[in-house]
Amino acid sequence: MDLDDTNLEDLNDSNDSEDYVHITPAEVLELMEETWVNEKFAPEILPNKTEVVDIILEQIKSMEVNIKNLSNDDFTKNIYQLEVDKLRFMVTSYLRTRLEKIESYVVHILKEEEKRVEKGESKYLSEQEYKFAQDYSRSMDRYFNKIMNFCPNLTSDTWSSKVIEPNNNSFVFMKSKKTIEGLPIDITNADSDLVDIKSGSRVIICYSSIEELVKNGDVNLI
Amino acid sequence: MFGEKGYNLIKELARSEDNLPPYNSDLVNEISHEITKQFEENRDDAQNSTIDGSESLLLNTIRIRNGASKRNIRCLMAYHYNRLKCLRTMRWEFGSILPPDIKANLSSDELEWFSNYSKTLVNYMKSIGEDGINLAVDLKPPKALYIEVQCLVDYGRFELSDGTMLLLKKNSRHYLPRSECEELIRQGVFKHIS
Amino acid sequence: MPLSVSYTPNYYSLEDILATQERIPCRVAQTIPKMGHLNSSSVDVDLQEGTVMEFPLWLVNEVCVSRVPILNPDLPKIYKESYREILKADACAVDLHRLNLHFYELGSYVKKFDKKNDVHQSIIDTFRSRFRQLINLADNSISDPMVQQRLDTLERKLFNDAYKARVKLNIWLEHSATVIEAANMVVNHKKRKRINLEELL
Amino acid sequence: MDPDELEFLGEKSKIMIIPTFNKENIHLISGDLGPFRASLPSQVPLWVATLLKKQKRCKIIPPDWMNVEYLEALKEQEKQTSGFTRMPSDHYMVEAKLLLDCAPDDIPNADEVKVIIKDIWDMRMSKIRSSVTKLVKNSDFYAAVDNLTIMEINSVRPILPHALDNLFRMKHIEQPKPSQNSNVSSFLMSKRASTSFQLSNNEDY
Repeated sequence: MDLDDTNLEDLNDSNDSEDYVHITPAEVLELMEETWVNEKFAPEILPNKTEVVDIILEQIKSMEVNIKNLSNDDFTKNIYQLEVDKLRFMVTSYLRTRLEKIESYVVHILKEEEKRVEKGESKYLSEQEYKFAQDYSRSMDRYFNKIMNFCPNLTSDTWSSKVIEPNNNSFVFMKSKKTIEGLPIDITNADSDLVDIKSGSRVIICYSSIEELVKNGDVNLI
Repeated sequence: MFGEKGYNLIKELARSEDNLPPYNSDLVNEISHEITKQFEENRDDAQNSTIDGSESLLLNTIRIRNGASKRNIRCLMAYHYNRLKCLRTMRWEFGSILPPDIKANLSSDELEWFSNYSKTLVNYMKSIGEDGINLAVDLKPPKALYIEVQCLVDYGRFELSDGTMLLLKKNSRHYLPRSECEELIRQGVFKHIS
Repeated sequence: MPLSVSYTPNYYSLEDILATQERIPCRVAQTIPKMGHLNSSSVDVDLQEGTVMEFPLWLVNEVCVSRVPILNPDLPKIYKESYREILKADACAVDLHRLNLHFYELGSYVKKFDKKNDVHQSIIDTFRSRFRQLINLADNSISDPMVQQRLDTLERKLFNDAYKARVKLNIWLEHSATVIEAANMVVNHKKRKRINLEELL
Repeated sequence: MDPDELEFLGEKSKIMIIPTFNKENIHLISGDLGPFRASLPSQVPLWVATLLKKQKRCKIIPPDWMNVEYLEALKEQEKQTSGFTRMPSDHYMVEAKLLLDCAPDDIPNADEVKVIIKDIWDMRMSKIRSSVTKLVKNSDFYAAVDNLTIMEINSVRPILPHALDNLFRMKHIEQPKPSQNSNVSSFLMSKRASTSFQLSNNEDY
């Protein structure tokens, strides 16, 4: 039952190909796990990792084909199946968490995406999530227009003008992958205390202080 | 005092937690009328306040009413928004078909929103990967492939994905693939026995 | 499955709407024509300058920020010095729930009416002093209803979330396998149905 | 996170087993296992070990630290220090729970091991509770938690982060300014930001 390594080409060919020169399925799995846990604990939506999700889904798919071909008498069939189920749980849990964030902060997220596009940056949402966000936002818009149409002059109190934002000043636990020096613990305060965090160290800290470090992979939320 | 009706509307919703009370169209309409009235009164007073060109005290009146109608609008918006949030959770917990007694508590606009949400969600799930993925299952980390369940209702016939047909009777026990009964457990048809 | 977030008020938040409904003692700074009906103890058409009465916080917030305020708000008495002293002496002994359901939220709003700026520190200190009690309550799963009843809304939410997490952890520690459960709403729906049926009998 | 999700994370810890079967490699997505030769030790993820054990296809070799002697020493160390001892595994509770549950026959003095681990856990829990209380009392918006395992960290969730969230918020809600020199000159200014009553005649007020 050999795995099809060509599945990994997607990842290798993606824009930052230097980051992914040679990556095994096991390493993709590690990435998926980090991505899942980060998303669980980050107050805001993080940049999508569609390429990782897609590889996992492909791996699941090809593994399921293989499993079908195994005899029911082969006790390893259970092991293969359980691994597939575990992966599917991780992927769906990750996608569900993102959907909840998208729904909760849809207006804010779409506005941020617009800014990113203007600046030529890549979107945080995957293509499918972006479509979902737009559909969801439109249906909210339609609904609130109906509710509030008794008074046509109330033009400024619309659904999309009352933005709910995630609280990025939420406290999170993190583990550092490298040594970080001079990190302000309260970015709202210009005279904030600065801290050094050693590689491998675990701390509780305000998310807004480490937002960028989470996104560029220097720290993991735990 | 201004804003009492809006307050009552919100209190009614806040008290009920995840149980959605009947859509209170009477109170919603009363508040809508209050807003329209406040708007009209303010428009009239605004015209009168400029006749003599001085800083009329009527501007105070307008400011108070303006504040009151903003409050009313906020209560209306929050009432409707939080009901939708609850409906959203219901889609995940009951599935796309709601129990009739819950449906009876919804407005027609809410029912429409619910079916739209359902559609949006299904479209999204279909669009993932090559074959789509069902996000309504695999809610917990899997521990075993087969689990024992007890049927809590007379459900009737139930077909497994391999074609096996089961008759689900109240109190009957079954040993089934976890993936095939998770949704029925969530919906209260089965009870998972550890 | 909901996101685990702490309370952060927003436009749609029921909690914030309830908190801003609390009444604030004010002195009317300028006569407000046609608004005499707001003062139930007067039959005047206009609300006269100098009238002292209570207004809901949301209205005060609307009209007291400008250069020429219409209302001059005062601190609600529970945030005044005599109460602050009681909280300072032994915050844990105070029944915050009775003082005000939204003690911290209301306090965070009205502190701007406090010229001396003592309320700001007082509510923070109160929260900090009472936290020990909160965590013990949630952890020991002792159900002292007396202590629980003395929590304000913010503390109550913290307690409830912590308590739920603690119960989950204890179940995990004590039982060999976790079972898949029916959805919350489904369970509650069934319970309510049962109640309704019983009512009919 | 729910404890069963942390268990999920801990289940990939590697465990030594002695299989009772012969089998060539198992090619999992997470990596190859085996080949398995009956009575020759082999390393597998914890979840595979428990699955095989339940099917009576292997014996478990307990992790190095899962014995009375080591744990007694660890417990003593935990008692002596006011801080937190470094635990032998980031998933010690998950490993202990799953292995003691499915393979008590493979772990010498399993009952005693269970009790000591519970003692250590309880001791650490009570230390954690007092550190958390102190942290909030001091309003410290930063703390190192180096020697806490992820299950232990999760035990103070959500209460610790949420308490700090609220404290942080209370601290940062705008403080009163010395003089209320608001630049909002009239309610008409609020027209843009809020309900518009279209008082066009009064724009100059």
